Amino acid sequence: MSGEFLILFFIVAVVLVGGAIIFSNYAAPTSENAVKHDPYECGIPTKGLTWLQFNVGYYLFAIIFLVFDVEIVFVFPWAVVMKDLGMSAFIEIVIFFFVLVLGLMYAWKKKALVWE
Amino acid sequence: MGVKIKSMKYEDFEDNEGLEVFKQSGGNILFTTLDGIINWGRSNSIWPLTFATSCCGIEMMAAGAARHDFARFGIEVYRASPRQADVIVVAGTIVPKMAPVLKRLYDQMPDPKYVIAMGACAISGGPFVNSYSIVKGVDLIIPVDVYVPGCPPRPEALLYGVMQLQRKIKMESAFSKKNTEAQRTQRDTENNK
Amino acid sequence: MREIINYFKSIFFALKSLWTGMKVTGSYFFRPWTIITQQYPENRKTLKMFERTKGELVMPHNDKNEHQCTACGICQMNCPNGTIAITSLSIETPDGKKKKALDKYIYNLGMCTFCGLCVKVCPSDAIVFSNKFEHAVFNKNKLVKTLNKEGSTLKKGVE
Amino acid sequence: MPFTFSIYDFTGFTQWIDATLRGACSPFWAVLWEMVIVGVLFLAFYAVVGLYLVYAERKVCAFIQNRVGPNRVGPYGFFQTIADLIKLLMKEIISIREADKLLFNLAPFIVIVTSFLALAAIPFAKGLHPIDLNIGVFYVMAISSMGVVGILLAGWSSNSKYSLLGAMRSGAQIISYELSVGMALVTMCVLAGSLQLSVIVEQQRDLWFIFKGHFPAVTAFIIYMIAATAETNRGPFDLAEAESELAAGFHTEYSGIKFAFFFLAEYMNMFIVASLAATVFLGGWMPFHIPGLESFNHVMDFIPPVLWYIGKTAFIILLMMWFKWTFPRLRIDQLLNLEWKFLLPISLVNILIMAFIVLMGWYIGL
Amino acid sequence: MTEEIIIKEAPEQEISINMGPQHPSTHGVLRLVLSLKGEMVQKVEPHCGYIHRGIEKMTESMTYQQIIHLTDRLDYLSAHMNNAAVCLAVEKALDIEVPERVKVIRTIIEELARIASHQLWWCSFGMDLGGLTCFFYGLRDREKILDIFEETTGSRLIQSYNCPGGLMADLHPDFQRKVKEFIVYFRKLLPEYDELLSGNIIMMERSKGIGVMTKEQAISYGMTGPSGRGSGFSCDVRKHHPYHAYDKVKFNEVLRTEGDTYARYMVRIDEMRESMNIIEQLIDNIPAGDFAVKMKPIIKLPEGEYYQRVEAARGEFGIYIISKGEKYPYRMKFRSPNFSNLSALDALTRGHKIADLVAIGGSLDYVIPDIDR
Amino acid sequence: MEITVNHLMFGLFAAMIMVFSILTVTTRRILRAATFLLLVLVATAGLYFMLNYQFMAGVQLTLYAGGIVVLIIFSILLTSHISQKFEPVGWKKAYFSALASIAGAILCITTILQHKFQATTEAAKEIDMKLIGNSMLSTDRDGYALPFEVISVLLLAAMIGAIVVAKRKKLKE
Amino acid sequence: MTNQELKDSILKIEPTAVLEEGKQYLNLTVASDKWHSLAQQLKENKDLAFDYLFNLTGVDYGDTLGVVYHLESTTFHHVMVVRVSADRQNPQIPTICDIWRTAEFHEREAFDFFGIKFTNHPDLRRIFLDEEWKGYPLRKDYDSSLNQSY
Amino acid sequence: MLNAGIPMEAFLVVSTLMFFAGVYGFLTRRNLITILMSVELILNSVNINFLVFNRFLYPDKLQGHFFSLFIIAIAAAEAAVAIAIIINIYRHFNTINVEDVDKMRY
Ligand code: SF4
Ligand code: SF4
Ligand code: SF4
Repeated sequence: MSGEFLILFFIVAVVLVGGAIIFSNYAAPTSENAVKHDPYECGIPTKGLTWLQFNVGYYLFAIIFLVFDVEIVFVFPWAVVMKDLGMSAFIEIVIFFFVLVLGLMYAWKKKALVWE
Repeated sequence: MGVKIKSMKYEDFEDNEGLEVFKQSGGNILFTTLDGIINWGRSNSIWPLTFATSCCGIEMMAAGAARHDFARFGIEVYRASPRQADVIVVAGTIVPKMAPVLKRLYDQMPDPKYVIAMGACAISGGPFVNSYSIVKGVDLIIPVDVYVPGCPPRPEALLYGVMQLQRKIKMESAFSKKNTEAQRTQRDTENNK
Repeated sequence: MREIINYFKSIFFALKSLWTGMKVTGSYFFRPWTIITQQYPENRKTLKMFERTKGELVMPHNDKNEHQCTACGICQMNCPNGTIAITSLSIETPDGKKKKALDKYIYNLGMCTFCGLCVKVCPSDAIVFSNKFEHAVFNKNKLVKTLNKEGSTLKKGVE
Repeated sequence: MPFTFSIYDFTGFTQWIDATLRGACSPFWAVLWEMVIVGVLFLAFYAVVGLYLVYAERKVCAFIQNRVGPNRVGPYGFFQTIADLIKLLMKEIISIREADKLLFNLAPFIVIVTSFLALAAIPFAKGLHPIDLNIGVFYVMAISSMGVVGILLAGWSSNSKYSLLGAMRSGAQIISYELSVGMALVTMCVLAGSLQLSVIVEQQRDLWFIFKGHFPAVTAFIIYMIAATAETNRGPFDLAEAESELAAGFHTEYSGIKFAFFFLAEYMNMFIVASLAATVFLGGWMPFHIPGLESFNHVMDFIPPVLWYIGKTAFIILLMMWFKWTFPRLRIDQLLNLEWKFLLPISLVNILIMAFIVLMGWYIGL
Repeated sequence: MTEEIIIKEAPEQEISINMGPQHPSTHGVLRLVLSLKGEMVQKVEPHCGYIHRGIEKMTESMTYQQIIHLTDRLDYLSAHMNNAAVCLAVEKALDIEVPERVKVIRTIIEELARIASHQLWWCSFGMDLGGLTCFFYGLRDREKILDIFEETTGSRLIQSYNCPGGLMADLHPDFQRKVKEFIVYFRKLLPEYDELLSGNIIMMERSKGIGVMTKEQAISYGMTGPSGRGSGFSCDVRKHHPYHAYDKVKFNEVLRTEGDTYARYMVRIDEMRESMNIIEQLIDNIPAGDFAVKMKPIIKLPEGEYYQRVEAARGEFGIYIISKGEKYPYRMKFRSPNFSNLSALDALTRGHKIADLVAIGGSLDYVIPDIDR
Repeated sequence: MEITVNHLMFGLFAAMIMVFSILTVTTRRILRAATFLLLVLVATAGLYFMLNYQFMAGVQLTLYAGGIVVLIIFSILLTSHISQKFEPVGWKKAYFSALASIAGAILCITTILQHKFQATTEAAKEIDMKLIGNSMLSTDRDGYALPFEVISVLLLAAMIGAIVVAKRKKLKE
Repeated sequence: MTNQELKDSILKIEPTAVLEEGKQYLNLTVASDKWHSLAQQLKENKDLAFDYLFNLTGVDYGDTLGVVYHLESTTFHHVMVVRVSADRQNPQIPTICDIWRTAEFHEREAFDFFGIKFTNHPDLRRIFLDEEWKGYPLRKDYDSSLNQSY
Repeated sequence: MLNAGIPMEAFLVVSTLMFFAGVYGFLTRRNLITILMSVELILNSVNINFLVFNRFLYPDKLQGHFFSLFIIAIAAAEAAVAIAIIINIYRHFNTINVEDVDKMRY
């Protein structure tokens, strides 16, 4: 089977979820009361904004992740031909990794990998 | 009888007259079958809210543990969020300060929802009836489906209570929309007159 | 260098401790006969409570429909939360004396805390605990029980 | 094309269907019909796998915990999850005040669609391979990297503190561990020299990769297992829905069937990573062969490939469940530490070792 | 002219989040209001009272026998110890010497209850950390103790077994055999706890150095029981003010000096071993005799003030009775260990993460009805 | 011309791209904008897929959809709250920008439609991963070994830059 | 230290204190304005070293309200009971939660139940009951019908 | 195969529309993150063009393919740094609105 089927699976999944939700919306019993649609906070009315501010912690990881994600993407073509190209490919990847590991070391030293 | 619980005879249960009250006519054949299927699903998948206030909560935990194993009934999926829970087992004392919280939790649960009052405290205030700070029975706050007396009830008693609840669910008609809150409250107050 | 050795040591130690834990859980997984679950409704026939188990308060009646309660009210007085309510009537005994007799022994199962005081203080051992624990009901009022049976009388010889 | 059905090779079967349909109507309609058939089959497959994984998890954890687990709904509680499904279908769906309705509803779509699309590339047996892309491994990785968006949207749009906290946690966690999953897969691709899953499976005809690649392959397998467990948000990495901390995490506000989809997607993701591990490390549907032992290999060949595939996947799923029910949960900083200070550097080095081994031809079997 | 609504709050401002009353890790209905910066806990404000049942007021209109059924329900996991405190106080006030048999039985049952309580703590601590299987193993072993209790006292959890002057009923004939069986059984299974949790790297990482409390702080906060002893505060009432038969048995007070979550954890694990030692010393020589002395049906304490402290599973439990010579106490105050331990929560958790808060809370092992009374 | 599945697919993707890219720049909720952007990018990956550049489609999904958009969503989660909405753009500005864009678009499209491309009509060959790998690592004329290495330096620079910027304490009080 | 020695050294610090030996423990009664400085001494004095406050009870004596402190020294293991009373209309007692940290919660409890105001307490709010609760339930004259909502 | 029967112009029109949607966003948006998103749209449309030209005009070569590959990589690096800067600005000024940031410079 070929690529057309991707779109098929996409549609099937959408139909599955959508169908179930629509069905459930009509079939399930409902009731209304004043607090039903309030956010849940252990049974206490929420005070203030339902918003948490985050410090550097999370997004720094997201940034470093992106960098390494690019790296993986570039390594995949290399991985495929590694067997065929042999030495030259090996040297190229060693250099490639070396530079990246420098970055990782830098992040490590700068405590960017310490979650706070 | 339309209500069967595995391994238990109809006569083995208490309060069969009480059960008959809940019986609702299902309409035509199609609806009866559908009702049957849906009620089968509902009664066999009662997910409780993790809600325990005091001693009875420990026995509720014991009921979930290896010896008694709630999971056999398919109700081991304790949900911490009321949005995903079907039944709220009021295990323990409810005091006036807690009452609005309980009410809110109950209100935030999606329909259909059920309540089991577990233990003397939840039924009537139990040992603390004479206190200045007690709710004398959770049925004053939320409609209760099954009362499981004891102080604390044994885990088996809770399992028995759950089976009673299953019977009650099986009596209901899934499509008649009789399960909505206002009607439930009204019906329950009538029953408890 | 030492750092690197420590680095690998910590990895090794971590894996080892994880494996120790997995051995415990894994061993149970492969020994299903250690399962201790009682299958409650299935084993209903064989399920035996301990004889002292406090399930509910009952008033034993003998085959002549006689109980031993003199309606003295001591249990009611000792009950910490008013679970017991006794109504008595005064009847006339054959020899002309007025006597209190039990009319209704009302016991609210939904309130009882099983403290055992009532049984302990009862001077004529009229009440005991039974083992029955299957009480769940749909209606709270069903939990208020009258313990003395219809038309029962006081056993002879109990004062 | 004659009708040849064999549990050892599905190619004939699928081609027969194809040929029959093409013979019966115009190509356009043939394709369409084919799609409908495949779609329905796949849907059923998806649902069955999802439901029974949930059931399996409950039984496995019950056995680990010295109890019997669901046993009152059908024989051995076999219909337990179906009852759950029916119940969840008939459960009210609550919308949250001030929530972003569009995104709130979109989130389950995203998680389900991604798991569905990723599943499409898994080779189940010879000839039973919905889509065989030449970038197979990479494709599965790419698709599953989008599932996290669903979680982030779910958390943010619920307008609840717990959800947001859970979403942030699981977002940081999933993207971090995705790297290690990718690295472990790259390591194996170096050995395979291809990304196409069918080719990768074929290459393991004589011996599975985990044996072929010995040391670095085993390391990669361990890393993959850890990272995959974390990427699917399962214990001991289930911080996002850490019951004891955040109630139910990012899906705190979801009820009824929408919640069920998150639940389902979690299990399907587990199935996908397990399948991928089975395919890349354990030879997919290839039977267990030992080079040189011909009679043994023949015996192994008798077991149908589908069973091999299912067995390996089940084994890995069991392993993941075993993890979950044994370990306590990590804390968020430890979790990130583990990834960035242990798994990532090790897997970087591991790739180099693997490359070196490939370079020198030190792997077993050619 | 701005295009979007600018949020008034400063970006790094603390936000507050509610944990509880209905929350799996607050062990009941404690409500904690956390001030968070990111995921860092800046301040924890416990809000109690969600299960305040007014027990202290109720005791003022109850006889001493009836009070037992309330002390049972304070810290229901160490119900025996709480009851013993009332009984001891009454007995001391009336100058009643209970038979040796009663003393020994009380000691054994208390130690059993302590083990059961620690087992339950272990399950819930494991669950707090996310190790769900602990929950089942702990409760599995606890069932054995509950069986022993039920056989003798008639109830599993809340037994009301003590009464002023002795016990409600004599031991069941099977008691000794069952207890011995249990000791053998549990000695075999306790190492499993260590393998599963104590030695686990994740657990150690999560608890070592978390929530450190020095000895001085612990004393100042009145942290008693295993929580206090984890900080090196020697506060075992059984040692310092012996009651029952504790002066006749040899046992060690388990002390650790680190004061972190792991120390508190290990103290409890070791205490289970210690309790088994105590039981082993006593179980074979329970003296014969009455199980209670005859008491007047209505007990009146002579006018005066009485204080009685016992070592409950979570720390020092005390009762303070002011009597005016009537059958009801004039004022009765319970010094509940959890209440004091809870006051240290804020100091323990500052600067830690939410997950640490859960672990610390688990290691304090609070029972909310005991706090709220 | 007979309608084939290809047409349907293309139509779906094209419609998704057009609708969602316009929604991306006009919606008033920021996270919705990011979600629409995600959908645009996914549809683009679909187009790549149709062009038979499967690897590029994968890269598009991993880096754009799974990387950049996730990062953007993360930063949105950090900086905005659900109750925030953009105020509608001033009509003048919207008017002129829309005018400029539409004019540009019409200009471009007419140019495109008028120009006769020497497009091949043969069906696309599949591009093997080996081919990509080989030309990426080869050092001859059509090879990209140098950019490949330079990318690593670029990534290093980006990482260091991001860390420096992010880790810097508040500029001034 | 025996009770006699305790008496002597305490009288040295605070001559107005009244000391008497009870059935169980040594009792000390002190005026509320002297209490805080005495408490400071009780803890810091090397010989007394009452570093462990194990109980704090509010009591309604009828005409006055009072607080009873149970103190112990973890080094010498001697125990003492301190009584401080306050008048019923405007009960005020200095806080000691800066000396013994555990007192912070206990004092809030006493405030909650008896309405005793601890001056300088950092956070004197009701701890168990609602903020809106009327009256102080453990006082003898508390009318239980005040707050009957259920 | 999959692109059979679809003219090259169709692809180009789609990418043009995307490009100008990006331009519109770039002109009207005032939030730094949305501006970044517009830029991504623009870049993406350029990528489509590269690939389309490569596929239809020089199907035997891979230049366009590699160009877009590197463009995506650079876009990722750019996004990483841009987001870091945006968040820093936000931490500093408590807004990521260009005009406000402009005003608050001193
Ligand atoms: S009913 Fe009894 S056991 Fe249950 S919570 Fe109330 S007092 Fe505790
Ligand atoms: S049951 Fe016993 S105590 Fe109660 S009224 Fe009857 S005789 Fe008296
Ligand atoms: S057991 Fe206790 S509560 Fe129950 S009726 Fe007897 S005295 Fe009352």
